[in-house]
Amino acid sequence: MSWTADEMMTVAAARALRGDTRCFVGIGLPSTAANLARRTHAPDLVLVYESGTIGAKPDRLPLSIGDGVLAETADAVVSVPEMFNYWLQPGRIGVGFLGAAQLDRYANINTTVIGTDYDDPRVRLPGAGGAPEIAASCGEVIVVVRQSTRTFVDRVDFVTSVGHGKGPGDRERLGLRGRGPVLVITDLGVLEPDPGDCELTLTRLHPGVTAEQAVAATGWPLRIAPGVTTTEPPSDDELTALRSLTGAEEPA
Amino acid sequence: MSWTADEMMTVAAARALRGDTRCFVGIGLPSTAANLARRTHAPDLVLVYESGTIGAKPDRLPLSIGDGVLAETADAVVSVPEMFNYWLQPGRIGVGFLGAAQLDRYANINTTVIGTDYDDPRVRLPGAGGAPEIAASCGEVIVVVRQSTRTFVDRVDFVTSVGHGKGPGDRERLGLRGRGPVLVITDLGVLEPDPGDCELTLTRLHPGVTAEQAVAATGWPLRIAPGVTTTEPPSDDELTALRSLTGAEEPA
Amino acid sequence: MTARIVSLAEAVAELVHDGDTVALEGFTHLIPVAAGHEIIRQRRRGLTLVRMTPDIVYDQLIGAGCAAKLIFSWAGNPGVGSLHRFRDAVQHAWPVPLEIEEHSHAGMANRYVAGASGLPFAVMRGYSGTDLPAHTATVAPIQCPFTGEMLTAVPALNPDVGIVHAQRADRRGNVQFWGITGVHKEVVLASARSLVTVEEIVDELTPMPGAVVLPGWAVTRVALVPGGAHPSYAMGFSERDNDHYQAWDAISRDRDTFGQWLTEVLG
Amino acid sequence: MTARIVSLAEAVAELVHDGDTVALEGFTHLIPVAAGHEIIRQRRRGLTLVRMTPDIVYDQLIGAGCAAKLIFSWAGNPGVGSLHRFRDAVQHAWPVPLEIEEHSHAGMANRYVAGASGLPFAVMRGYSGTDLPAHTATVAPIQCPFTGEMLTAVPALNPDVGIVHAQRADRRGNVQFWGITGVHKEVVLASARSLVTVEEIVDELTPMPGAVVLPGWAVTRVALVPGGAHPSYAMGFSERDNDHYQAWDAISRDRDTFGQWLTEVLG
Repeated sequence: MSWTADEMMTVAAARALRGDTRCFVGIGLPSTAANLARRTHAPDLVLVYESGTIGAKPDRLPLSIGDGVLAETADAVVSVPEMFNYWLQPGRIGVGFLGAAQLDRYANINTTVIGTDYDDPRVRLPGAGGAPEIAASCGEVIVVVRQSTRTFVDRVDFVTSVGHGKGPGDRERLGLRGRGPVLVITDLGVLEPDPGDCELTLTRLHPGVTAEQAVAATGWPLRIAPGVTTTEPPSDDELTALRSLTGAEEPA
Repeated sequence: MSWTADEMMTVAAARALRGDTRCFVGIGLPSTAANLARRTHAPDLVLVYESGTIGAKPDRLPLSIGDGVLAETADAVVSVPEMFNYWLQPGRIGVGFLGAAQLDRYANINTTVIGTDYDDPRVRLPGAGGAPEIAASCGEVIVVVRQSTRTFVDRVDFVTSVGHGKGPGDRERLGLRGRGPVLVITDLGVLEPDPGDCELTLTRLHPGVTAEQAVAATGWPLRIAPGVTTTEPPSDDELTALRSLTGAEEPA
Repeated sequence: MTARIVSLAEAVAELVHDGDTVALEGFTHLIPVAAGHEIIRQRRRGLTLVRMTPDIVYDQLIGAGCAAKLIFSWAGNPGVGSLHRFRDAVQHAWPVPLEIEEHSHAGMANRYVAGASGLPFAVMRGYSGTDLPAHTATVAPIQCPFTGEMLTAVPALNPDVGIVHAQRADRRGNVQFWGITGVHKEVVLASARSLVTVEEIVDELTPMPGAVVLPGWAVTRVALVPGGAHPSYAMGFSERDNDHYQAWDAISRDRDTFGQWLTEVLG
Repeated sequence: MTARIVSLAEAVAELVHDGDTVALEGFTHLIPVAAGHEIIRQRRRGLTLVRMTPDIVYDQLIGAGCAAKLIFSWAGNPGVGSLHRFRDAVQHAWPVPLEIEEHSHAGMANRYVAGASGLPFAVMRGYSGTDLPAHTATVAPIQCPFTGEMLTAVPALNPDVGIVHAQRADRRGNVQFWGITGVHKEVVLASARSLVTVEEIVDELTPMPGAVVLPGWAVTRVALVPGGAHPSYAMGFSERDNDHYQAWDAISRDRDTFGQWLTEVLG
């Protein structure tokens, strides 16, 4: 079966979710990936949505984080204050999934404004939502985002959610208790923070993508890991499960 | 019908509850009085118990504040933190009913220890429970307590719950937002804080009780209001309703 | 007691005044959209609108010129994209300038909790290292008096009016809602006045799993507005109208098509 | 997953160690009395016991010499009178001295909330003007950074072990309880380890009005103990045994009659 770059990205994100992890899921790609993981290799994955649904088991992809199917299938539904205070803040959620409008080499994320004047922005984006505290408090964070120089920038215009700050030790200094972004999964490959200095480094390329393409899609001089590997292509099972979730056809 | 001093005290307390007030009810005499009020002149009285039951309508007197009948008949049951934080603390409850082991002339209440050495008390009492915040945050407080020199003392050994502190202005200085004790109802009569200096003053005597008896049962020189009145005796209806609640017989 | 139950038009006329701080809440579910339209119809101006997720009902209020300020944490069309009227107001001051006060979800939720609790502020872990505090006066550091640890304080939100939609009320004004309950309880308790629009009014509230009950004495006004959450939904009564959310993208993208929509609402 | 479900004796042996801070909660309802008796039988010593309303189960643990310290807000036999073993320990250090740390209900509830929230402290209105702060190191003033108002801070409670009783669990260890829920959720979430004793274990949890569900992954161990709350009760399964509470007064009043009771429990 053939597949699109977005499908590869979603499958790679789904594979990153293991066993009976609790996963804090935003809408869109993270939700697709988390639901795909639950349908394939991780049936015990616990989906937690910021609308207050814990252990939701949707049989179709919700359009919003508050669709009825999430509440109907959840183990527990709690108020939004309880979700943030009792469940997210103390570090009970293993993995947080985040998207980004801009991302820098330390995986700091901007979803607030494009343009450096906050009061007169070039583009006003939706804002923070749950992201700053997801980035702070989940055991670890996975960022899923399409790679381009518009998005992968040398410096984000606004730090909405902290990745690794300005480098090693910054998260500890800021009192952020989760480990922060451990994977950035794109339509081109996978980036991971360097264990030494935290700078995002390309560690995997999706099948058919070259390192040059990844470098060209990055707004800073992208480091390539010496042993960069190639992602295993999506299996037929993965693609079938994914398309039954999204209702997509096989690409022409 | 004849009646006991305790029955007079309970009836007087019940009468103090008006209309559709919300009343924070402790167990024992306050609960009896509040339930009597609901059965007689104040059917819309809302009973709030610190166990989290709002609008309980028990058909029998509960032994504890957490009896099943309270939850079964309540309009809403909330957690204990919610009861204190969302309902009591913001001043949503009009009347708080408190008892006392010791009480001074400013209606400060001790339910913690008898004896002036906290670490080596003569008698260890149960402690604060919900009382300090009930005394602080209810719109007003009614104290129900049998009158004796053991209880009505010149100086409480421990301030568990603040009445009027050391006098006028003290509640405001302490940041207490309710008006504090407005009535102290005993088996002998009723005391009210003087509008000028807040000192408890005898304003009513129950039928058959003399001012001398009230003075003799008070551990400080008790002021008698110039126009001290006599409490209306319990009506047959009140006594019948009370005894159907408590299961008591008419006294011999 | 039943004087508590009035028509939507009466409730908005009585409770919502020009210049008020007004919170319409509902986390995706039970959003009081009909009440928002009534505020537009009654042509309120200069409102400070408060809402965690200003979705299309706030896009409409902003586009209609009702709002002077927005206090929020995520302004988007959930699952669809941008709020075009909100963006136009922020980027081009159209139809009127819109001041913003921006928080995270956790911050907004805790601000409502403080408001409902009668406290002036709430303590949380949050905002640390982000650029939000530099642009928001309502975030401050606070130190734990026991451990010395630094945390974040946010001030209470106490709107003049809090409005939510719910599944039902009884004739005494006791309100019941279930499913995703969001910050419904907090916004009603934090607000000086409150309005709950409901799908139905019944003689007695049947207990339901997951249901929250607000006693009538804690609610200022109840209005019967079946379907009053559309295109949001009321679990047990309706489904979220996802097509409507998607259609809003085209309507709101352009000032003229929005203007046509507005004319229809104003009637 | 089902390894989560063990016997009461195994659970107490595994989770509760000498010197631990242990909270058995249940606000009148769903008190884990059988778990308390198992702690007595396993002869734990030097415990710091935490509980808002130390009722007869703590009178028993204190009389049996398990406790070195008690953190509490109201120590009485509800509706009956005093806790005689508690009084004997405080007034006469029998059978061993008992240190106390005393709060109000609102303070204890907020300390659990802070513990469940991963915060080092909570803010409240309370204690002002009372003699409690002078005798309790765990109360401190705190100032609102926005209004300047002075309020009260209390530190988080994070017991080593939190124990509650509940109506039921499913085979994956998801726990469900309803009726008066007290601080059940908070104590389980605030504690490093937790044990829930249940009336029954079912294949699937049927949704119930007013029910709280704790996902199995948030609970360390579940033990099947029908009647495990007696003389407290489990709504839907049993009634509060008020006679038993009244009978305890005579048993506990005297060291010798208490000693006979203890011999029977120890078996």
